Amino acid sequence: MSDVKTIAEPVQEKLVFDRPKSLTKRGFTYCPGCGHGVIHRLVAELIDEFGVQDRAIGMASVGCSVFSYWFFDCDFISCAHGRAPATATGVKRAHPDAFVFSYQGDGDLASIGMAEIMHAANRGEQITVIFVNNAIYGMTGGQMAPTTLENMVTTTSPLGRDPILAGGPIRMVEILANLDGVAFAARGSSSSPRNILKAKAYMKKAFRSQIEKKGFGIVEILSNCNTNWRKTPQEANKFIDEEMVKAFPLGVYKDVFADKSKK
Amino acid sequence: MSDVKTIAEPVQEKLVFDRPKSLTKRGFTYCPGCGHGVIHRLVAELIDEFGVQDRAIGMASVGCSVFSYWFFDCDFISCAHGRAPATATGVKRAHPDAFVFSYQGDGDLASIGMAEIMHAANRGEQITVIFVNNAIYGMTGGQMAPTTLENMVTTTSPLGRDPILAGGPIRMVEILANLDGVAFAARGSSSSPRNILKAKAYMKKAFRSQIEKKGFGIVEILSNCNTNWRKTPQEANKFIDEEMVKAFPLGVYKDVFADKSKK
Amino acid sequence: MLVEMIFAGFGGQGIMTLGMTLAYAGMIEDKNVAWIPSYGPEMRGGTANCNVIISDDVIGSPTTDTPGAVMVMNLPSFHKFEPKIKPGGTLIVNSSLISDVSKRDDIKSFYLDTAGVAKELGNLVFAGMVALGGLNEAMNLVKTESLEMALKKLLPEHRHKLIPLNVEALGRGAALVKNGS
Amino acid sequence: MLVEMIFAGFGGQGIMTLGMTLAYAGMIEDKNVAWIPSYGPEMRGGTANCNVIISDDVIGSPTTDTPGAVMVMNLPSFHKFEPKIKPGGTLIVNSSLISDVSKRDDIKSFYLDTAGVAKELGNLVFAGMVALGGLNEAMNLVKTESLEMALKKLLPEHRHKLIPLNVEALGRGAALVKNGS
Amino acid sequence: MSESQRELMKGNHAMCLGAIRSGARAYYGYPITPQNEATEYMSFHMPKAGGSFIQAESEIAAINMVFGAAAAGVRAMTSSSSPGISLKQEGISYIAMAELPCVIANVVRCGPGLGNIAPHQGDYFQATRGGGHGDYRTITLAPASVQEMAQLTYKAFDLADEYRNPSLILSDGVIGQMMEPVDLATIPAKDAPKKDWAVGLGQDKRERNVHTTIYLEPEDMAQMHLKLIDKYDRIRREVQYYEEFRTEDADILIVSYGNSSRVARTAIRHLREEGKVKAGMLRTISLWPYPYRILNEIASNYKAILVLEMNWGQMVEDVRLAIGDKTPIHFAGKHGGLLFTPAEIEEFVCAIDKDPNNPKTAWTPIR
Amino acid sequence: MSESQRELMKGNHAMCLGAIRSGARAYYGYPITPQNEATEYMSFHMPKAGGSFIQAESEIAAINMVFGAAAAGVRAMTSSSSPGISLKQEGISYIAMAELPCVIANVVRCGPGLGNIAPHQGDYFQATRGGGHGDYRTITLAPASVQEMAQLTYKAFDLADEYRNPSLILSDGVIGQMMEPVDLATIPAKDAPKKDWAVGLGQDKRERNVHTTIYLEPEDMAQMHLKLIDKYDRIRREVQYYEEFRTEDADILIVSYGNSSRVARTAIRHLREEGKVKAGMLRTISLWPYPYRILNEIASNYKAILVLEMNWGQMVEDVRLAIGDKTPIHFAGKHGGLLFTPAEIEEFVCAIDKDPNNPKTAWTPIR
Amino acid sequence: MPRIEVIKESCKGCQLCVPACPHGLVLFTKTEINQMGYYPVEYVDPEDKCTGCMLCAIICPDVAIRVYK
Amino acid sequence: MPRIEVIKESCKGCQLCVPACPHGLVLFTKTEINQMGYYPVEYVDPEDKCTGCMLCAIICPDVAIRVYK
Ligand SMILES: Cc1ncc(C[n+]2csc(CCOP(=O)(O)OP(=O)(O)O)c2C)c(N)n1
Ligand SMILES: Cc1ncc(C[n+]2csc(CCOP(=O)(O)OP(=O)(O)O)c2C)c(N)n1
Ligand code: SF4
Ligand code: SF4
Ligand code: SF4
Ligand code: SF4
Ligand code: SF4
Ligand code: SF4
Ligand SMILES: [Mg+2]
Ligand SMILES: [Mg+2]
Repeated sequence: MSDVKTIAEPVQEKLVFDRPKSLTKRGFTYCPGCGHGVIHRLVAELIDEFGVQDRAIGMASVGCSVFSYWFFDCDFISCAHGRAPATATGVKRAHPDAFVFSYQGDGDLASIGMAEIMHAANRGEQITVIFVNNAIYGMTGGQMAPTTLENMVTTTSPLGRDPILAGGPIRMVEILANLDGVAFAARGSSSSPRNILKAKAYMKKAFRSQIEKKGFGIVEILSNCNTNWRKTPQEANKFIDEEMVKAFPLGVYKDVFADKSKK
Repeated sequence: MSDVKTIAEPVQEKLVFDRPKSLTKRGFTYCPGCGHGVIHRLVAELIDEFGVQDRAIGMASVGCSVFSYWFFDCDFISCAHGRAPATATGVKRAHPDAFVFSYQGDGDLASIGMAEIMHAANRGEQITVIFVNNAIYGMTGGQMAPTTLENMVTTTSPLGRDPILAGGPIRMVEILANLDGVAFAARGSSSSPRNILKAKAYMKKAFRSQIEKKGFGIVEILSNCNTNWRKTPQEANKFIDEEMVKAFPLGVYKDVFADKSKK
Repeated sequence: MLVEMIFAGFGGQGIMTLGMTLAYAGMIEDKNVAWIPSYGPEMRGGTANCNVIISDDVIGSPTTDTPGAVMVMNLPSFHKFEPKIKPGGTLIVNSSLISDVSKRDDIKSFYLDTAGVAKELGNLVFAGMVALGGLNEAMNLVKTESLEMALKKLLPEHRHKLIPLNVEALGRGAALVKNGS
Repeated sequence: MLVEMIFAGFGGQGIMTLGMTLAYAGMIEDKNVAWIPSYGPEMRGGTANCNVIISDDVIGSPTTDTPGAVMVMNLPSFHKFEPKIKPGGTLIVNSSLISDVSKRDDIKSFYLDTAGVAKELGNLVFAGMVALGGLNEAMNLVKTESLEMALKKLLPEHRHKLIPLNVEALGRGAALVKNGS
Repeated sequence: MSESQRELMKGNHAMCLGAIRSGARAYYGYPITPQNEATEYMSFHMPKAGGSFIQAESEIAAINMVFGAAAAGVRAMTSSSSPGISLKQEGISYIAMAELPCVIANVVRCGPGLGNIAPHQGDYFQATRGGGHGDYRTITLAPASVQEMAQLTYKAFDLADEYRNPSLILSDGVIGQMMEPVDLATIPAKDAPKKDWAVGLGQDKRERNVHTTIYLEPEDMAQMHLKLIDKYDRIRREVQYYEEFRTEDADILIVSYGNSSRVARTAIRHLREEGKVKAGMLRTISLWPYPYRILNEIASNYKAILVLEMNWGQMVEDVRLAIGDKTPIHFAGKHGGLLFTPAEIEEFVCAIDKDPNNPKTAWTPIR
Repeated sequence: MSESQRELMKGNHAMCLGAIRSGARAYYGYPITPQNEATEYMSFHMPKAGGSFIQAESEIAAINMVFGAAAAGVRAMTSSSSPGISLKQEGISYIAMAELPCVIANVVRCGPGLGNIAPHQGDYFQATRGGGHGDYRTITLAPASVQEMAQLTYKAFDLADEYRNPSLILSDGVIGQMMEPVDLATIPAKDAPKKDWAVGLGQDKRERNVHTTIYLEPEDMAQMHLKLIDKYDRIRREVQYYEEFRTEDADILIVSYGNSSRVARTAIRHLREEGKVKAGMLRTISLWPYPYRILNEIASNYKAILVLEMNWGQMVEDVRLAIGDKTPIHFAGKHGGLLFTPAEIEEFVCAIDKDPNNPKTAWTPIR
Repeated sequence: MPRIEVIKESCKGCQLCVPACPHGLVLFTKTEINQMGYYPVEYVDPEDKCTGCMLCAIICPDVAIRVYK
Repeated sequence: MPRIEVIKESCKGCQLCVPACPHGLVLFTKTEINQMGYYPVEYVDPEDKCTGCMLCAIICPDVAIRVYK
């Protein structure tokens, strides 16, 4: 209903940052300050930007993000622990024009799901993997993950992760970048606005890999689990920047778009 | 019993090549010309040379070598398909002074057993892995393996392995060499006497890795499955030298002994 | 004797440990005891509560929907558990955080300013012990020495120096109940 | 009618296909048929054999220990299966490779120089068909046309030009039996 | 001579043919003897039919690919043999809970462990009681011939869709590898039904579809359980398949399925031809739901029941559940991957016929 | 006041304590709620006891590590909860076939699928019928208290060694996470027995030891089967554990186990205190072997039997197997991870007591 | 005029936005509790210093900040 | 004098040793069949050319060759 307008009409204010359309109205159930929220938003923004919401199908993994289908406003499957890449494969082969992504934690992807991620990548499945590495099993209460740093104390490495008995942190994108089926592989971080923007740029390429049918795309994002790290969110993000990146260097490990020498 | 000696006693003839002591008397049940036989002999020779027969414990995997415990004269466990590295871990932790090795095919190690080999390697288990890559599932009758070459015809890639749908051959030692727990990783071949001697030298280092407690050692050996490749043994070995090595370059990928800069 | 109790409050109020302390003390007195946590569906944040049972007989059901006593440390817990108390049962209310009052006349209710007492003892962490002291007094469950021994078992060595203050808190809580606050 | 047969020989003798051809021909004549392979424990090399059943009735057990007919193409198979034939049954022996002779007088035995005939037809591969022709004649199982149709179904297109020679081999085998060789 | 629609096929091939003709357009599997012919057949024929084939990295990956394809609305199948089926148990439990239709074929070999590749019936409990965790059931059909391999697989897809539940085909190495005629006319090619609950494209024109198996609140989960129980009860009433053979006038009733039922058929013919014992057979085709109703109805018509299984006694429990104390139950097992012989069965039947109530030979769970 | 040997412990901790005191020196596990306390406890205490702890990469790796440790002669254990136990099925089948002793603990959550982390009894069939492939059984003990978590785990290792067979501990989220006193005197620390069949060092002084599960020749495999069957029959005769509660004079017999049996105990007390019904209970402690003998013996003493399970009817089949048509069977299930309440049970019992033979309310497999 | 809006019911008081703002315009004042039981931050910008740089919004894990320009 | 010995009962006639010998001393003569049903190769060295280089033995998958020096 148009009302009588005041004479001095203000300059139209523009909403330049708001909740992306591809997120439902439901508030995240993550702990305050948890990186999952930021990463969810980035994924949703990209779904919006690429205009694929009506053909996006997400694979929730088992971890704190098990309920990510509560938050993403598109078709979803809640997969068995570690098996999201296999389930995504079944979906993508059925709907080659869908935008299929999995959202997986480090326990899910790098521990129990090692075989499935390696083989989906090697097959060059046209899917996009968002890999949230918080160096710990968040959902189950802070056990050691394959990505846990050396000497880091967790509930199952009470004296610190001993590399002699339990190995060291496993670097998934470096490993995956070796596989021919992988079009894009990079590692970003959710620890600061600057890193978040960079991570989003990486994710954008992983999206493009699928949409342009170049192959498998994965972005690992270092994320805080402030609760199980027993730190404040701010301390936790600082820990990412100061400690975690030493074991997990940020950057692009494979880029089908950059590497022009590749066919 | 000393007998009367002939006057012109001949120069004592020396047996310079014979069946190693660590092989049982049982003849191999492999197809004529199959690479498994050569590789068995090398393992047994090294067990003899290192003098570890009385503390060697082998893990048979599931594949044509499932009965390798018929041939190796030491304690053995016949493991579930793909899980030999996990079972080896259980054994080695129980007997840290034992010499524990797994003998695995490419289907076993690189397909179903991907997670177990990656994590045993990452933990730096003090075990030695003999990885027989014949680019096919021998035992089950010639299905595609993760190591099958592009366009190679198998019973489950009847039109040739299509890298778009099925991915390309997966290079395990390159991947494993990335992991900190790995002390030695190399790829040899059983296709010629020269390659066999080189392969043995590699295996020797993988033995040493364990015996000197440097960490996980793996040697991948390209091997023929002449039966399922539908070639004569000689053609099959030629195929290794001319085709297979292109996808699987021979050489050392990690060597804790060479790399002096490493601690 | 069979007493089924619910302890409820916020996540950070030490509810679980209070329940354990009581259960431990019961065990020390050779009673049958059971303690069982019940978190909300999301493990972190929100309310936490536990069931404690003390009995002369072998304990059957480890949980109860009709507790003989309830100790509530925050408002949502008050609303949730106050109606469930068995007729004749006991309600201990942390009046420092809960201003509501029970309207039931078939139960005995005690309103303890646990925070007030705790502050007097120098630290808010003692609030729970005050409530526990009150509950123990109201229900006549275990001896204070047993609770003290339980604390010795449950607290890590470096916190043993706090035990006297905890015992004091128990006593102050008991006193509040005895004096019918 | 219920005929249970065993075909046995070396791996490379085409035993499996011979059995399938007969089963297929039986099916063409609207009979109930079953074919079942039985490899040695090690799949490669060694002996191969299969069971073929042709019946007017629904077929029960797909295997048999007391076959009504046995066709043996090599010596180990002769030793293994000759004793199992049902009294009154039939034995077809590939005398080109087997010099032994059955001592049983409760069965009908035929010794066919399959290799000899096959060589006359220009190729040793026809030896099996000669034996099959003999078996079919001895047991009076199916029409030759049915076997020919079966071959059309079973052989890949590029080998169809060999069908006339195969049919000839069947006939030669039948003739050997008819002439009581 | 009728140029019929019959084809001589291997059981494993017939099964796959039945799947493709029923509209299956996704197959994900991993090689294992004695079902390799299935994976091999699918690697060629599934793409030819416009469907998707992947040799998965493992049985676990395969079942989870099926999970995805089923959620995407495609008729999807996986097959394996015993050890591989064990590995799929978690996935099957998920698919059952998500109420997604699919078909899982177990060409049973002889376990436990690696065992051997000979036929066996040792996976009956796993199939009928749900080897995975939680309270779920899978419709389980047991073909006894190559024709049935095609037909029951075809049917299994229909049942799976009708009830939104996984179906299992339980066969064995013999039935998988033998050749028999298949009447193609009985399995006309058709398109799979469209599923409006499937994930996929065009979400702007509908509500979004979500498939999950997690219900954190016990109250919500209980609702799901009641929904499942209700469905299972419906299936139990509606799906009880069996075949009677010479039961009309029999004194001894054999109960058997699959492979062993074929040998029993031969034995029954012999016994009757030789005028020894009037035996008959109830061959159970659906193993879950088990045909309890008919068995209970007819049990008292017989002097005794003989349960035949190639294991040490699994289905025999279902027979006892069905008939309680009505009729004495006897059991004959077969081990190691060996097949029953007709002669063995005949001997059992004769012995039982002589002394049907002998507590020494009768089967009982009580030790 | 006795300064007894009693300690207040969580069920999951008590279980691990029982394991270590029984001489277990290897634990391999993967986190999953509600058994995380076990893995966490072992990560600290197992190395302290001189044993080996690994957080495995998956449940599958864990069970195969246990396979190795057991073959190496060490008392070895893994624990998990429902979905993780499904993943272990192949491995369990291997270990059973290799006749190796070990203990597997399932702190059951509510399935199928991801379900939730509340207690449930839906894995009964999986545990007692062997969720893996082939004809094998695992000794299955169901603790109902924290004390029993310690004691039965301790016992499970002894049974495993005695019979060279895997043992299962079947508990649930409540029993795993509740605290009760444990009398440490009942589980004295001891050394595990030496095993001369184990792989290991010193092969120059003995025959080599080989553990395998493959027997390609059906005849050989059949020998193995007969050996296993013989062993299982021995176990079935020798291991039937149960507890009777107020059965002497009861009219209605409740049959239950674990968690539900505790609530039943409270209900029985109430019913008797209030003079309503004389109910009693047979609590089954060994679930495989099931205590068929006692149940069959006493069944006819009661007007009716009420089976209580937190599922939709699994153990009830064992009750039917035990007693056939002797006594009417009734069933009450509980779903979603909710616990029974005493009041509910009391209501059931009263209804049954009034009309024990009502075919409408009685349980039957027949639909 | 650039400005932000804190959606109080979405904010969990994690305070990551506080140091993110180059002008210190987001404050953890602990003045009110929202329905989830958290103290939402407050946007305090009396001098209209906000540049609409969005740094606060970008770091916010709960999409609790809207930015206007 | 270096020489080799072919263990006839171990040899599967795969013929890998034949081209391996630099002096052509191992021949696939198809003269006899062993118990496994294979034609074992024969060592034919009338001129004592064998150097004991072991190449034939190294390539042999069935340890069917012994080498003496
Ligand atoms: C088969 C199986 N094993 C174990 C679990 C228990 N589980 C749930 S989440 C989780 C780990 C999650 O860690 P991660 O993937 O790193 O996600 P985060 O919570 O840290 O985001 C585990 C082990 C399960 N649900 N299923
Ligand atoms: C769980 C399971 N899946 C599948 C099989 C069947 N299987 C036996 S061997 C084998 C593959 C062997 O291939 P590879 O490891 O390459 O060994 P090779 O025979 O080529 O030496 C498979 C799939 C099995 N035994 N167990
Ligand atoms: S537990 Fe860790 S990962 Fe999970 S929501 Fe909380 S902070 Fe995030
Ligand atoms: S099938 Fe292949 S791998 Fe197996 S024994 Fe024969 S040649 Fe060797
Ligand atoms: S938009 Fe920039 S300037 Fe404005 S409040 Fe946020 S961080 Fe501060
Ligand atoms: S970052 Fe978001 S959730 Fe955290 S305090 Fe700021 S506005 Fe609130
Ligand atoms: S040892 Fe050398 S020279 Fe002698 S036969 Fe062998 S390959 Fe020939
Ligand atoms: S390489 Fe060995 S097995 Fe092969 S032909 Fe020569 S001697 Fe015989
Ligand atoms: Mg994580
Ligand atoms: Mg291979």
